[in-house]
Amino acid sequence: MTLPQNIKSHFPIFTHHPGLLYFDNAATTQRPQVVIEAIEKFYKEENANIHRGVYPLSARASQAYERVRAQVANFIGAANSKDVAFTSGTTDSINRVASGYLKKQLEEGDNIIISALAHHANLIPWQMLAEEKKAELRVISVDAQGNVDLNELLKKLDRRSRLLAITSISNSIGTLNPVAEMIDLAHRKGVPVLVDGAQSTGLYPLNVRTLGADFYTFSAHKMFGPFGVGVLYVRPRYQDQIKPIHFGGGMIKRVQFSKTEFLDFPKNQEAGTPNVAGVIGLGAAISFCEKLDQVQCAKHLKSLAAYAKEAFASIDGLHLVGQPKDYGGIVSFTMDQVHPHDLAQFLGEEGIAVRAGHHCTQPLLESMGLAATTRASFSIYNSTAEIDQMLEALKAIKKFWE
Amino acid sequence: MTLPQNIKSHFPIFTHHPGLLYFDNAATTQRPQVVIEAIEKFYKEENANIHRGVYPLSARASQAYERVRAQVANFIGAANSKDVAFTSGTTDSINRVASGYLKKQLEEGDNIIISALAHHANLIPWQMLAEEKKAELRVISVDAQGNVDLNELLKKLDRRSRLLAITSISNSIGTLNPVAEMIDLAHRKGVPVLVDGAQSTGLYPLNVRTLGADFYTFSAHKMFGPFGVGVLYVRPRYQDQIKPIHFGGGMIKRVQFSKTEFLDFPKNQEAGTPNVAGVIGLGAAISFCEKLDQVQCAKHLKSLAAYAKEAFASIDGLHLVGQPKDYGGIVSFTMDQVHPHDLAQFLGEEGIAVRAGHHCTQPLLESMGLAATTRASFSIYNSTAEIDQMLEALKAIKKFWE
Amino acid sequence: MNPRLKNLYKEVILMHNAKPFHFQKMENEEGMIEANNPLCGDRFQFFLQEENGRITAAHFHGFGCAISKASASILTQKLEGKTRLEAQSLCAGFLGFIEGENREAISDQEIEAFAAVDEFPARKDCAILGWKAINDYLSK
Amino acid sequence: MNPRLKNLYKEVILMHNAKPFHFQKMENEEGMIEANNPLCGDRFQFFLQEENGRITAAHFHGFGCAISKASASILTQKLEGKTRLEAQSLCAGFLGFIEGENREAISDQEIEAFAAVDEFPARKDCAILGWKAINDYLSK
Ligand SMILES: Cc1ncc(COP(=O)(O)O)c(C=O)c1O
Ligand SMILES: Cc1ncc(COP(=O)(O)O)c(C=O)c1O
Repeated sequence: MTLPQNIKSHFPIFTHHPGLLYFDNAATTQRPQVVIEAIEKFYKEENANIHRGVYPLSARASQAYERVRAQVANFIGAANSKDVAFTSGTTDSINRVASGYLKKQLEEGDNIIISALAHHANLIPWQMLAEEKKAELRVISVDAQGNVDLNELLKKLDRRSRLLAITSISNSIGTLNPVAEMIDLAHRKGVPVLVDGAQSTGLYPLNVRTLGADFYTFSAHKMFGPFGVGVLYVRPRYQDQIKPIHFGGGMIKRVQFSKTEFLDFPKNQEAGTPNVAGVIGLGAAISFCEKLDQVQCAKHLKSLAAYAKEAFASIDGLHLVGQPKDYGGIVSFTMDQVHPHDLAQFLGEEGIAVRAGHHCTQPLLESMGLAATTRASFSIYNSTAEIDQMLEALKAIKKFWE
Repeated sequence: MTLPQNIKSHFPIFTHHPGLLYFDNAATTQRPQVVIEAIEKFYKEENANIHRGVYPLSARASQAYERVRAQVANFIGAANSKDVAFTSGTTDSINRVASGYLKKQLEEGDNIIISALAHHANLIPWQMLAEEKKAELRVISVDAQGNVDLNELLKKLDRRSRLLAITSISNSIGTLNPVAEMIDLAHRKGVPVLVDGAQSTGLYPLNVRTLGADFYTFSAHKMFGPFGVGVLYVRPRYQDQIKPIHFGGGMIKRVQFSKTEFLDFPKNQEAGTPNVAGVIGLGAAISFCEKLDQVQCAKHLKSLAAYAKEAFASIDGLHLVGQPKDYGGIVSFTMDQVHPHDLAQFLGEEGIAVRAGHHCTQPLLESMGLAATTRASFSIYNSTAEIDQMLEALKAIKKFWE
Repeated sequence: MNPRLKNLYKEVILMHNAKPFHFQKMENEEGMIEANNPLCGDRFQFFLQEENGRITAAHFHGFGCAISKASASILTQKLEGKTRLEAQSLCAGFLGFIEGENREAISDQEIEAFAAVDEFPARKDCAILGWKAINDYLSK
Repeated sequence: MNPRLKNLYKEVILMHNAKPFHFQKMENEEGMIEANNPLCGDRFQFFLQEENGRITAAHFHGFGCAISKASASILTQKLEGKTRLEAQSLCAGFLGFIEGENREAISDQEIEAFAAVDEFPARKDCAILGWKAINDYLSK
């Protein structure tokens, strides 16, 4: 399946809403039939808790759960399924690295480096930690087009840098970052790197090992999988150093009232009953993505964004926000006289789903003098014909507000 | 619906496995059709992220999500939907109280009180915190029958007690604790109480306000809802004191690179994209439970346990583990010469799903000189006829191993 | 235009959005009241001048959608001349109105324009943004 | 009895479970090796006596299911008389066997009995409990 014409037919939402132009994929994608069915089938035919149940349903559920771990590892290019922990999402994954790993490493006077493109999930955890530890949060700024400045990164990296946390694709303005180069720069100074892959995983080529990521995080719900499941990949050399921050069943070697010994990564990250059905759903989503050609998908998304940028910019008074050199399928803009929310409301009434707001990147927008934008974000089921429709809607809205 | 005869027909798993005797409800219950359908329908027809999307799908998803919050509040007897935060499960909820609330309160020399019945999720978080803060973890022991000793509780409570953390029903040996009395004793000394309601919520009468719980936690998956969703109720007077321990989108008032202001409880607990479909599923599970008569359900579970205890104890060499005065639908036992795992394996092959192990209560079992038990835990779809079948299977197994 | 939308974006709202009343940043920082919708980043500042328990002048400034801006404009206009108690009752009345209460009792055309948010619950927060902030301020 | 179960609980396993080889707690604490399955609470201690790089005696003790106990018993029996290197190769061979490797090459009836865990993957951990611990110990 390399972007077949009938891709939309795999997604039941479009059967129920034939007119829907779904351009809010950066917030969450739609789910294909195979993912919905996998979850349904699990609950109807295979449901049981895992954790060493010996009766057949539980034994099979445990196996299926671990099979998805291996599948994830293989999909992202990890060497071993043991490198992959299941979490409840990107936000959860990043917070675990902040509180479970970096907190123990960080001393007064150290610094953490992020970029101005950071989603709040890849900003606030570091900010809170820096504050607690009297460390410094260094922010690599972006230029007027929305590109990060590698020279600035180089200047900010020093002996006291303890982590570089970056984003594969800005969910707010679409910048596709030179992640491999950034990792290379950091590694030369011995600084580990966390990559927030929320916006790219699934539809972009990925191999965490050739990329060199030390920590890699993403959410199932942004790659056709269910809500409530995420992944934290940790490079083997850091696995001993990431401690659990949540405690409960399923993660222990031995518990006494006086002390507890924990299992190793990744099991030590999975306290409590895991989201078994969610993990099964993630497995189905990965199977779906495995059938796609990621090089093709990335191209498709970029070409949709390029097409939309050109089309929308033709409207007088419409301003693209961010014109980065390289980008994913995300276009942010403002329109004179029309607040982004009003714009999104008008588009919504036309069956066009876009998001308005700060997209959890408030400081980035503030640095651009903005409080909010309207954002269209594309996925594999979107087309230039849909963008044409949105263009017409934008023109009509502009007319109304004039 | 007060335990109608056809209750099993609501649960598709029994259609697919007509012979299944599912006695592992303490680990996770089965899901009724209405819950599975609610999730499926959401993904097929209503799927969108929440957080202030203005287009119709997102606006409706946001409303549905908040409606479940109100439904939960009403179901557990909270005054206001603002008293309820969604988490990923009981384990998550308890950890939030430990790291987000108690950590700030606890000083060297203070103490935290738990009971020996505690599930690891209601033990390790307090143990780790006590260790970090040089505080004391006090454990109320249980008598040979598995009852907690209220006199001991009274003795352990003192001026330095900062929290009492208790369990409504022991998932391991079934003890139904006198939670209201225990809360009363603690409150008289000004000590707040966390109730782990994982094993009772849904099928037992509950009103958190008349109960007086200061923190109340439970998991959707143990009350017919989906995996990956839980609830943390916090009594209004403590809401200002429970700080977020996870940071990300959706929980902020304002973010700058230099500092962040957070929203109030419960929003400050819900960083990142929530498990929207999971919360919708929890709503359907609560609707299902609302149609049940909780007094009846509690009676039914107790009578099943009483029946099973009498039946199983009639087997020579079979020993009930725990004979508490009051109990839920949980029966734990050992059989001479047969290890609990082997026993569970044999039962499993007969289509009888029971769990073997320490049930995440390792110190409790150790104090009874045991490493593991076999446990049968009942729900509304189980019957005495099923228990009769299990009795026959147990007899056959005993014979084989002699 | 879609009739549902037309109902939401009534003339009165569009007008107040385009030409908001006393839309101006003021100096008196101590009397400034922030109204802030964290989810969308909208933010207004209100500046009240009070004399003998009566609001003698009201201004506002900031950034927000048409619904929140128009509603802030109408609020500002109505605040002028009111005592604190009257202002509180005004705000409480509006907040109730948005929640669907007392619909018959209100016969103010400008306020009635906001009844349309019933159909757009996601926009309720926009409609009440300023009113809630002023109400909280006056209740303190 | 169900034939699948019969296949898992073969005569040889039941026998070793009922009458385990050298099932005895020993004094030599320094030579003690712990094997521990955290998920079920099963735990064995192995006690090896070594002389000139050769295991002269092996004992074990503890609590575990029939599969893990029988497999520990067979392991203990086989360890005696082996050099460290031979013992390591023995363990590695068994661990591989359980994962489905080299099935034809092995013609030891006691080891072959464990092929049945293929059908009960949840019990693989039981079968390898002791072998993995000894292998880890010898590899250090
Ligand atoms: C009494 C009790 N507390 C806490 C938990 C933990 O719940 P969860 O695994 O859903 O987080 C469980 C279930 O495993 C339980 O039975
Ligand atoms: C770049 C980026 N990082 C992190 C996140 C947070 O992901 P989640 O909300 O699934 O935890 C998102 C999505 O909101 C995102 O777009």
